[in-house]
Amino acid sequence: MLSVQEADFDVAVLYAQLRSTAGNAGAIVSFTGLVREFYESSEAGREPAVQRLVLEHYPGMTEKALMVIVDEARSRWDVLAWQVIHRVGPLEAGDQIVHVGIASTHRGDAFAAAEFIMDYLKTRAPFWKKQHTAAGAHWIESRSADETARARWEKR
Amino acid sequence: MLSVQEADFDVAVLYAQLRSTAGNAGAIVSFTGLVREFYESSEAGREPAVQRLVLEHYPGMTEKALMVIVDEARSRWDVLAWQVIHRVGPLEAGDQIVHVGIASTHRGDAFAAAEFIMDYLKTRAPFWKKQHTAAGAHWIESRSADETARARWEKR
Amino acid sequence: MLNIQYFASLRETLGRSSETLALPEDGSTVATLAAYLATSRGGQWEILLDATQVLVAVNQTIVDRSHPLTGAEELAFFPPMTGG
Amino acid sequence: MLNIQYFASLRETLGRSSETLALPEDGSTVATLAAYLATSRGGQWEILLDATQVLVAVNQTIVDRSHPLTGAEELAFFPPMTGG
Repeated sequence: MLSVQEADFDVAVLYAQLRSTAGNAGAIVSFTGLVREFYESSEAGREPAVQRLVLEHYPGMTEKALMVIVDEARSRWDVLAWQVIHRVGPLEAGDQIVHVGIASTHRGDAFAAAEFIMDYLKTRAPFWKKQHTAAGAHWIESRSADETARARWEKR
Repeated sequence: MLSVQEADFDVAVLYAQLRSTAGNAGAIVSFTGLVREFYESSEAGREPAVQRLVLEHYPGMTEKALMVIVDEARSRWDVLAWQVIHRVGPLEAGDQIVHVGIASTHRGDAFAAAEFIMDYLKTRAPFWKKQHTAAGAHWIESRSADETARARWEKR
Repeated sequence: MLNIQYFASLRETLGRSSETLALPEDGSTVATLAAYLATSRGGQWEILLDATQVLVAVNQTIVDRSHPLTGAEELAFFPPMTGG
Repeated sequence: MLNIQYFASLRETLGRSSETLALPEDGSTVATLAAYLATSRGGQWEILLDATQVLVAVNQTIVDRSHPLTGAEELAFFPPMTGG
């Protein structure tokens, strides 16, 4: 189940849905990303507190890019059921921003598929964050750590 | 939060607690283990359907062993809040058996800490499963895959 | 015609969110189209030449700069993604 | 006195869940205690000699067979764990 939406999501409902559709799963892994109050800058230490975050995306391509990522995860690991939810629009500190839920026969597959989807989503799905603080607004820059995290999944 | 209990647990309540105590977390990873209907045997393919599973443990040592595992995870990764729940006593197919919840600043730490705790819990915490089927009762044998999963976390 | 979209910081830098454009004569690949836009418009448009700062999708799939164009594509230029 | 506990399949194999025992003369380590129990009782008790099938905890911490005993420990023998 894939959704790009402005509305918040309910992790309890998502877990119940995943469990009920997962058949004979032995493992359910869920990841939820939250908006952090502070963003670290590699140069200047802590930046001003985030008052608002606005998430922009590329409608049409977003869903397509996420499906490519999910399909790759399903081809690599045993995935009995899956969920990817990503919010767009205005968000505040503490808000839920993204959710990935995976049900699998074994735990190793569930962990790997969930982390793989998150690492690719961060660097391969067309989302951009703009941060609004007391000191003004600016676009968040991509982190090289995210690209490093993604690159380790590349097949040699 | 550590609990070894006969009662079922509510993942929705656990997630809400973790989120509210996690401070400025950016990532929440949760793992839930479920009782599978079938257990694979390395020799004989599928075994008879599980009608009931009974989980035995070593009271006193169980909590101690789990705390050692959690403390090691906290020393290796950034863990803002954590939960480990393991059920004992009689369980049926589809029942929830174990839950690990981790809140961290970044997703890599949350995934690693949760998977580390599960891999050690499987092989280093004193729980044993007895399976009751139409064909009789027998103790589940440890899987070498679980020991392999644990061993990869060993520091070289 | 090419349907071109610009996203996020790039949209703000260029002051444009989309445009429709006939494929220029020397625009047979993404690289030559980007070079055409950068040199014909100059100024901020030269950022399009920076392949690490500006990614490109053709028909909603990320492609290399060597990707060929026929002139009937949906094209998008945008900075590295920061979702999740 | 040693307070010894047996768990899971081992408890069923040996037909015993716990016992209290004075440290035998040659029981200065887990290995020598296990050897004492195996040889003095024989039969199913010889399984205690198999260090891959039978793990040992002293005072609720898993130890190697070389772990020393003073005779005042809580000892436990059990098969490899299968929780989670």
